[in-house]
Amino acid sequence: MSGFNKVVNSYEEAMAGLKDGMTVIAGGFGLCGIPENLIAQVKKMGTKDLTIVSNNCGVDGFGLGVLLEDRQVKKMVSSYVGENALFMKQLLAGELEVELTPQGTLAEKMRAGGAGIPAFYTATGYGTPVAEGKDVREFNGRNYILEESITGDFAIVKGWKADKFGNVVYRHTAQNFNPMAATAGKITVVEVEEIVEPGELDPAHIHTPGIYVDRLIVGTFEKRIEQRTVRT
Amino acid sequence: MSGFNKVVNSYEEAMAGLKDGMTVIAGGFGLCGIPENLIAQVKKMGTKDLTIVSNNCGVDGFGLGVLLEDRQVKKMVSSYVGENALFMKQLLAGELEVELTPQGTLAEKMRAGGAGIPAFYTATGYGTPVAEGKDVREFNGRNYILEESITGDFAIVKGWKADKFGNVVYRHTAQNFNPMAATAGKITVVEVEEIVEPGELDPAHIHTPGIYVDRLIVGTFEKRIEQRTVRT
Amino acid sequence: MALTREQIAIRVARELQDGFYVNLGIGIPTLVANYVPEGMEVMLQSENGLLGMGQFPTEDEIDADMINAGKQTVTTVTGASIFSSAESFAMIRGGHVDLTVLGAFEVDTSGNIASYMIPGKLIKGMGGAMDLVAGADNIIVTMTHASKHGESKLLTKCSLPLTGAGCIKKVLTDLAYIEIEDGAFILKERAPGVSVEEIVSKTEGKMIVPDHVPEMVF
Amino acid sequence: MALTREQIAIRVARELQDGFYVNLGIGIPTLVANYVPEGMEVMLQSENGLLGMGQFPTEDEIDADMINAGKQTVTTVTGASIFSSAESFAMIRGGHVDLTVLGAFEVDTSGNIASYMIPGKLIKGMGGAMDLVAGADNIIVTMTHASKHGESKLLTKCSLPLTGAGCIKKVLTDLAYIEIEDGAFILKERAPGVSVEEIVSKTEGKMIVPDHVPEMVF
Repeated sequence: MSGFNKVVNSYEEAMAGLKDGMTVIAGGFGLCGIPENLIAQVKKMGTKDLTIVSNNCGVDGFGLGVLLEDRQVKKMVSSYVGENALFMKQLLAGELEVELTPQGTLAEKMRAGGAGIPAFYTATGYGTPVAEGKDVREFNGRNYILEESITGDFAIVKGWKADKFGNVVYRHTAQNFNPMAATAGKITVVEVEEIVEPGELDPAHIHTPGIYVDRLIVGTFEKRIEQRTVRT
Repeated sequence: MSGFNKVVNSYEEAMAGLKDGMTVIAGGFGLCGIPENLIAQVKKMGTKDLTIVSNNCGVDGFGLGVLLEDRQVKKMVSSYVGENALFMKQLLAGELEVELTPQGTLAEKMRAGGAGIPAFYTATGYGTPVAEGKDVREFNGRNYILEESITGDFAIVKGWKADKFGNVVYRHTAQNFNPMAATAGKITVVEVEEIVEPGELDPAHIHTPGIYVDRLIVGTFEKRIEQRTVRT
Repeated sequence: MALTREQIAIRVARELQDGFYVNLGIGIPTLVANYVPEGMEVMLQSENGLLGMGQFPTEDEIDADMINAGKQTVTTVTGASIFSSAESFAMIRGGHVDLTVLGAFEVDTSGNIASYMIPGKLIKGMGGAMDLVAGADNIIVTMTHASKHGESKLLTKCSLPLTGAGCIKKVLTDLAYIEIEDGAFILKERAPGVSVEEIVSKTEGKMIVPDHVPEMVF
Repeated sequence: MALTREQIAIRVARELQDGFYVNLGIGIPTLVANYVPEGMEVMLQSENGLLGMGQFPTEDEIDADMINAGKQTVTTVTGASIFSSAESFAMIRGGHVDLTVLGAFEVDTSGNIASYMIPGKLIKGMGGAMDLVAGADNIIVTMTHASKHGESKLLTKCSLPLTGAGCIKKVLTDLAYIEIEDGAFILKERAPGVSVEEIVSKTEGKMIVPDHVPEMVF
């Protein structure tokens, strides 16, 4: 790697340095826009006691769900974990910790983490179990709770196209949590479908500027569909 | 106006409802990407006692500077006001109030205002005059100050292209504060160089989604250059 | 007769206005999209990052990268925009969405709502619901008035963990349209053929019954 | 001899590393871009919303919509990205910029910096400077060692309103390169032909002088 060439050539290299007990922030919503191959690499590495920050935990046998099979996950920070039988089983058995976080708060925590904002107030969750132990403060007659930001040792991100500088664009709603995750990793790894020539991406339409990206790899994706709905 | 057609046909209509004492958030950085004609309309209306939130206050005779001529501005919230002799005169004479706000904090205050975040912590300004009277709190061994968000009665924004739905894209660095300003107005007015056909803008590359935009008008712009620098 | 799912959707659709940005939750709320009044345009927000959600795709149009908050494959309408989850919830939290429709397990006379968790039984998570109820000014909760066993879901105090506190003002059940004001349920409309007495008997929280409670017309 | 503006820029440029994202302040810091070592690539961040700032435009290329933080017309390099002020300061505040170079009126042995305001005289504002000094880990302050009247600008305690508290570790003046550590200035290098005695005499704050203080070579 030299200058601004962020491209690495193997998934081993992409996830090099991941260690037991680390925090990994993952992009994706449901199975849409998830870093499939980076997750598979984490499974292959067998790293344990991970804290995973991701809106969901995949499904049984796909996405982040595969990390449950060998009990690699100590704790999940998610807004919705309902699609995963193994998850429920480990959770109810006390083998897995979960920190349920409202979806918008989770997105904002990642953004804040990347943006050097250590904490922010939100009305979301005031008066609910989410507010337990958190500071409450009134602004303009309304109560808000203080939420702290999230950063990770690694962020794993799924993009569509990128140039070697690490400038990334996302496709359709596969964007979701990926741009915020990309800002919040000490080491941010992005896998994409295509690496384009320098200058091909319009500077004004880059979703994730290369400054946030440490490693970039091109992969192939299954893109499993969770709820296939069609009109006739 | 019906459905999602945000287009208005006169600057009178664009700024209708602006009243003495209101807060107006303006996009722009220096003279780049400023809503020239909306500012001119405010001057024409003669509205007084305005609080203007904008990174700068234009120059003598152009941009927000024109609102000083008839003393329409009660207070400026800005990060840098150094390019304007009339501004300095009124400030030193006590005829104008200024709340100097660090540039990044100002951008974040607008974004937070639009995003329903009433306040956030930042290290910016800790230990400086900016911190006076503000809450200090330690996170991970570092001190941060609490900054409250900003919203305006009006936001005035300069875009490049928009469709009738109010989806806006900005051109080059004329983007600057405009996207945040657009989110933070009770009434957000955007003036653009061109209104394009519905469907012409790529949904994944819209800088300001139409949900933030109340009124849209097409104008012509002088685009004065503040520091003309060339290489030979 | 209790309202059908479709009738609930039709009644909610009457709250729509031309030019509204609307977030529809999973289940009955989703059906509201089918009953937008003629000549009116609304734009649907999906909290995973889509404004201007269209209908389901044809087989040919299916795209794994284009889904809604229910993880269903969808399409976009002309004028749509697609953005990050942070931007999506900036819209929601910032109060830019004109109407939010979502389901619930319970609501109470203080405007509290419980919709995401049954302790020891259902631990799926709140998804975007907490942000939606905290961020919106205009929320309609759709739910059945009572459980299958006849237990009221309109309570003096929610028994389940809350999704939001003091944020609900409008509830449409299969029996009635109700507004919450000053610590009471105000009975505004009743389902066709459903008596005020039945509604009151199935409402555990304090209910105020005006002299005239119009019957909904479909 | 005191360093020239160009020599200051050259010395700062030696702190660059291949692949660095760098924010250069107005004035001398801007000159650093001219002395990026051969074979090394850096990318310039301009806080108005540009990563990958290029050289000034030709007459034909001038575009009012393409400026830098000094409001000068500029161009972009291949690999550039353009974004909002909020995104720009997310990069800065979030510590993603590898090196920040900026000027100052005063620094002190506690790492405080004063650079934006002379009360009663100069009230222009801090612009992005407070965010830059608070957000960056790696900051080099460039300044003259003393005022025209010989008053030291390296103090025990800044006399002017602060831009940032406890955030400066590296200072390059026209006389010396200095690091701030444990409440003292450490004299690391001296300008060619400038004596340790001159530097010490022009430094008001506590200065630690190592046995050997190498002379800068140009």
